[in-house]
Amino acid sequence: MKCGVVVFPGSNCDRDTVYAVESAGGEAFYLWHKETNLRGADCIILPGGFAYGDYLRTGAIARFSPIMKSVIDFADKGGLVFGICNGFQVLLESGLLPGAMMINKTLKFLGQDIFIRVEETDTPYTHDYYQGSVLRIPVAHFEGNYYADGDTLNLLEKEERVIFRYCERDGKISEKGNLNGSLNNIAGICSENRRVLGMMPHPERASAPILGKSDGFAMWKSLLKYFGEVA
Amino acid sequence: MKARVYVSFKDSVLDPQGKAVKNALLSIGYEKVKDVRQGKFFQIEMDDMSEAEAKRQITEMAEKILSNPVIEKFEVIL
Amino acid sequence: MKARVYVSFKDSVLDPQGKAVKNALLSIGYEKVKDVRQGKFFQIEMDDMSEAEAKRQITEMAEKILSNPVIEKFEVIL
Amino acid sequence: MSEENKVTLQTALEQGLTEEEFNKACSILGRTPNFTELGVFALMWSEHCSYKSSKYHLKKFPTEGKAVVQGPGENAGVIDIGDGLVAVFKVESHNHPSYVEPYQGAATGVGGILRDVFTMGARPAANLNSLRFGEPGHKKTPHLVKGVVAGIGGYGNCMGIPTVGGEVYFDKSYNGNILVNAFTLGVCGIDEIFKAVASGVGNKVIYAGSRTGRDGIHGAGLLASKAFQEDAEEKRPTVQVGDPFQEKKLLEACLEVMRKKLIVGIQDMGAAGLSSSSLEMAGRAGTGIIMHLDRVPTREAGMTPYELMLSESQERMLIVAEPHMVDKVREVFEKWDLNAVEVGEVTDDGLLKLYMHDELVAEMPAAPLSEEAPVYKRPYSRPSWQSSLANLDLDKIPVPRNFNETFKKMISSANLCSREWVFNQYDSTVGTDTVFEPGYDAALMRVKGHPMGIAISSDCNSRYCYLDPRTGGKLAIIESARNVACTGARPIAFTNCLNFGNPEKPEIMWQFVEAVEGISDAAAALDTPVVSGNVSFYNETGDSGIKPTPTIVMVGVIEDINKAVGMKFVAQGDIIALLGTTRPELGGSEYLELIHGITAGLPPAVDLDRERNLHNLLINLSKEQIINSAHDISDGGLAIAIAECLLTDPVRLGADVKLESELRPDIALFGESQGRVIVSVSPDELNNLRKMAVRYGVECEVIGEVDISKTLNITLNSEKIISADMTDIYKSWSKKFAEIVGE
Ligand SMILES: Nc1ncnc2c1ncn2[C@@H]1O[C@H](COP(=O)(O)OP(=O)(O)O)[C@@H](O)[C@H]1O
Ligand SMILES: [Mg+2]
Repeated sequence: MKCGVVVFPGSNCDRDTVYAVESAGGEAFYLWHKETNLRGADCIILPGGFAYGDYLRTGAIARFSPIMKSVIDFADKGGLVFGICNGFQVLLESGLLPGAMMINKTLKFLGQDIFIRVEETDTPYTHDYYQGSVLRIPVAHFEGNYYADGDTLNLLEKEERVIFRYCERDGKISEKGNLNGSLNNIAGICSENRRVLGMMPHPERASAPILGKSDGFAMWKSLLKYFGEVA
Repeated sequence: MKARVYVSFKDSVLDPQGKAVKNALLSIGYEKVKDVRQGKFFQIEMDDMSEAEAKRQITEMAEKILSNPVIEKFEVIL
Repeated sequence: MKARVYVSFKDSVLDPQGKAVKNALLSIGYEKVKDVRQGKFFQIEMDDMSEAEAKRQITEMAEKILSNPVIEKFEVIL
Repeated sequence: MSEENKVTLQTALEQGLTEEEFNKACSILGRTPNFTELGVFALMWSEHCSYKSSKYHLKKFPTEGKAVVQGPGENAGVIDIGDGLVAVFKVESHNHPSYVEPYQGAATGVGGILRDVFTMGARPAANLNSLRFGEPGHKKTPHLVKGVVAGIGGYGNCMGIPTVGGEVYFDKSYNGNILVNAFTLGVCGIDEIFKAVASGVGNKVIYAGSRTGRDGIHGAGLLASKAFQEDAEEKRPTVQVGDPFQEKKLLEACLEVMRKKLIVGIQDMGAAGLSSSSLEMAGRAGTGIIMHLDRVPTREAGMTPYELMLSESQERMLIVAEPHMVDKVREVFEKWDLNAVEVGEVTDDGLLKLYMHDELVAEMPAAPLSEEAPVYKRPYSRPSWQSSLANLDLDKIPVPRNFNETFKKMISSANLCSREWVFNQYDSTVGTDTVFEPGYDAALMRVKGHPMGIAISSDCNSRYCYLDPRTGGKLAIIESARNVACTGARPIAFTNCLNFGNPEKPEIMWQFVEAVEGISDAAAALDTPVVSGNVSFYNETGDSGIKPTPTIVMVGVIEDINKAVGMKFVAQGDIIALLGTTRPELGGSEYLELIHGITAGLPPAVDLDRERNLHNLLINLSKEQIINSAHDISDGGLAIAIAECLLTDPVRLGADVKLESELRPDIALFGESQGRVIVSVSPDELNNLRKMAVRYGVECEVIGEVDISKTLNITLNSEKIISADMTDIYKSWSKKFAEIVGE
C-alpha cells in the first residue's frame, strides 16, 4: 500500500503521518500542494495542521490548491482519501464530505486525549476494529464542532456513515463525552461509497507504545489488510 | 474601488461566540444587552474596474471563499 | 435598538488574516484584488433605551471589552 | 551623507542614551552620529540588547562542561546529547508586550524563541512556558491568563511544535507586571549547527521572510522625540501581531537552505531587527556589511532608514550566502511563497554601511557597537527590610485542628491546583515524540530513531527568592534538576530568564547579584552549566517591583528512554518510600502563605552535596529499573506530593501512609524541605532500593503502601490526621483553575 501524504505549507502532521504509516509496514511519500500528479498512490492522506494558516476558515483555502483538484478527481473515481483533523476540514470545504466545522463549544483550543467509539467497521480504515470498541486518542483542534443540517444528519445516520463518535470512557454517548459540541457526537464520517473518511482525532498520534497510546494503530493495519498486504 | 463583505452565521445556526460576548457584557453590568451575534468582515480594495464588475467579482468571492454556505450567510456592500 | 461594532487592526498593524485571504484570492485568479483587511463585527441588540444612551453604552463596551486599543480600532454604527 | 535631523545631546537623551554613552558613540565614530546612526546606537546599547547592567555578573555563571557544544553568546545554547545529536535551547521573556496585549504578546514571544532555535539549524521539538500572574482575585488576572494561554497555544499549535510543560504561579507582586517566559528546544545533528556569522568578503546579504512594517519601533523615549510627534500613536504600535503561518513557512524554508548547504550564516531579526542582526553577524565574523535599505520589502510606503533599521516586525531572517548560491536560496524561499531579497554584501572594512537609493545614510564600525557597548557595575546593597522578612516565630503560628480541611484547601488552591485548564489548550502531542506530557515533573521527549530521551523542567519559586535571593537561586537550580532526575535523566545544562525590577535601584541590583551567585554555586556543584539565557529588568509598575524571578529551565538526557520513570503510582501493593529527610522548616512555604497569610522566614536550606547524591541515586534507580515511580516534593510539601501521585482521571488507587515524626504535624505534612522525593517500588525490589540508597548516602524511609481504596490516608504518630476521598479531591483540584478565570 502506498500512501500519498499531502503537504500544504501549513501542514504540521505530515511527517507524523508518514512515520505512523511506515511503522505499520506501509509505504508513504509526500505530495506537494502545488503538484497535480498523485504518483500512483493507493490512498491519499490529508494530514493535520493549518493548511494555509487557516485564518479565514479551516480548510477554506486549501480546497483551491492544485493538488486538491487531483484529489477530488481521484475520490470521484473511487479512490481512498483519508482526512485527519485539518484534513477532515479540507474534505468538508471541498465537498467530498458533507457538513461544516464550527469553533468548539468551549471556544478554546482542545488539546487532550479523548474517547471515541468505533461505530462502523465496514470501511477500508476500520475493519480491523471491533464495532463498539472505545479508543483513547488525542485531539488537537479549535474548530472540530461538527455541524450539518437536519436532512444531512438523517442521511448520514441512515446510511450508517458515522464511523466514530465521541463518547465517555465506557463508551457511553453523551454530552459529557462530547467536548467540542459536535452534532450527534460526530467525530468521523465517510462518503457514500465509504472510501473517503474524515475524522478529527489523530490516529497517527496513537500509534506507538512508547507514547502510551496505540489505539490508532489498527487504522493503518486495516488499510494494509485492505490492500492485501497483511493477513 | 472598495467594498465590504460581511459574513455571519445563518440564523438557524447557534453562535457560541456571540453568546459568550453577551454573557461577558451582562456580567460586567450592561444589563440591557438583549442579544449579540458575532461575525467577520472583509474590506476589499479592487484595482480599476467598474462598480458593477467589482460587485460581481466580490459577490463571487464571498460565495466561493469568504463564506461557507452550510453555516454562513453574507452581505456585500460597496 | 440595534447597533453594529466593527473591530479591526489599526492600519499600521500587520493583518495576517487579511494578507492570507488576499493571497488566496490572487492565487485563484482574482488578479485585481489590491488589498484585503479582515475584521470582526458584533451585532448588539439593546433593550429599550434612547439612541444616544445606546450609542454611549455600546461605545464604552467597544473600548473596554470588544477591542484592544493597543492594536485595534473600532467603529460603532447604529 | 544626509544631514537632515541634526543630532544633539538632547536627541540622544530622548532616545535613552546617557550623556556618557552619547560621548562614547561620538568618539567611536569620530563625529556626531546622524539620526539613523543614533537610533542604532540607542537600540544596541539599550539594556535589552547590551545587557549593560547584568553582563558583569553573568560572567560568574559556569558555562563549561563536556557536553557543551555552544555556550552563551549565540542565538541559543547547544549541548551534545549523544548518538551524534545535539539539543539547542533557550528561554526568553516577553513580559511587557504580554501585559499590554496578552494574546499577541505571548504569541510573538513564542515566535521569537522558535526563531532563535531554528536559526541555529535545529528543528524545534518542544516548547515550555513559565508564567506569573497577579492574584487570582485581581480584576485583570482572568483576562491576562486567558489571553496569554490562548496566544501561546495559538502560535505553537499552528507551528506544529508541541508545548509540553511549564509553570503558572499567582502572586500579588505580579498584579501590574506579569511574566511570560517562553522556552524552545530543538534537535539536530552535531554537524548541522548553523551560526550567526557574516563571513566571507563578497558574500551576499539576503533579507528573508515577512515584510517590514512600522511595528515595535523602539520604546517610550523615542515616542517623545520631536521628529516623530506628528504621526505618533497610529503609526507606531509597540506590540506586534504574530503570523505563525508565515513563521511555519520560514522554518521550513530556513531548514531547507541549511540542509542543502546553500548559506554561510543566518540570524533571526528579533528585538532590534535589522540593526542587531546585521551588526552582530558582522561583529562576530570581524567583517563589515553594506546594505541597500531601499531593497528591503516593506509593508508600508515611505519608510525611513531609521524606521527600517529599528522595526521589530516579526518572522524575518537575515542570511549570508555565497554569490552563486543566491538564486538557489531565492528558489527555496519562493517555493514557500516567501520573500528572499539580496540587500547587500559582506565587506572587509569592519563597517556597517547603509544606503538608501545609492545614497550613504549611515556608516558605523560594526564590532565596537556590540563589543564596546557600555558595561555598568551598578551599586547594590541589601534592602533594609530584608532582615525583618526572615523573622518567623513558629510558636505564634497555630497548628491547624483539622488537617483534612487544611489539606483540601491547599490542594485546591490557585498555586497547587491542576494546570489542565492551561495545557489542554496546547497541542502537546503533535510531532509524536512527547513521552511525558504536561502534568509530569519534567517533560520527556523521545528522538525518533535514537535510544535517548530529553527531559526538561522549568522552575522558580519567587517567594523563596524574595526571602533570600541567593538561596532562592540555588533552589531554582536544584528543583529543576531534581525534576529532571526523577524521570531517570541526568541534568546536563540549563538556560535561564532572570526577571527582576529596576536595576538602577541598589536593592533590586542586590537581589539580582545574590540570585546570580546562588545560581552559579548550585550549577557548579551539580555540574550543570548555563548555555543560554535572557535578562528582563524593569519589571515594575509604579513603585512596586515583582518578586525576583530567575526562571531556570533544566535539560537532561536519559540514555534509554524505555527506562524512564513516571511520577504517578502504578500498582496496588507497591511500597511508598521517602528519599531524603524532612527538617524543621516552614519559612516561605505555600502553607504559611495560604493558610496563615504569612510570607516570611527563610526558605528551606540547600545541601548541594546531598542533592547531587539524590540525583545520582534517581538516575541509577531508573537505570536498574528498581522503582515504579518518582515524584519530587516541592510546593505544598509531602502531603501534596503524595496526593499528586494519585491524581489522575479517573482515580484508580489510594495510599495508606504512616509517618513517625517529632516535628510539628504541619511541618511534617506541608514543610518544603529540599532533597526529597516520593518513590514507589514493588515489594520485591524494596531491598534493592534500600541498598542503592545506602550506596548514595540518601535516607530512605518506607512510609506507606499503594492500595485500591481511592483514598489518601495519612497517619502521623499513630493518629489518623488525613483521610481524603481522592475522587472528590480530583474534582476540586481539576476544576479550580477554570474558576480562577471565571469559567
Ligand atoms: N504554563 C504551562 N504550560 C504547560 N504545562 C504547564 C504549565 N504550567 C504547569 N504545567 C505543567 O503542570 C505540571 C505541574 O506544574 P508544577 O506544579 O509547576 O510542577 P512542579 O512543582 O513539579 O515543578 C507540570 O507538569 C508542568 O509541566
Ligand atoms: Mg517539582
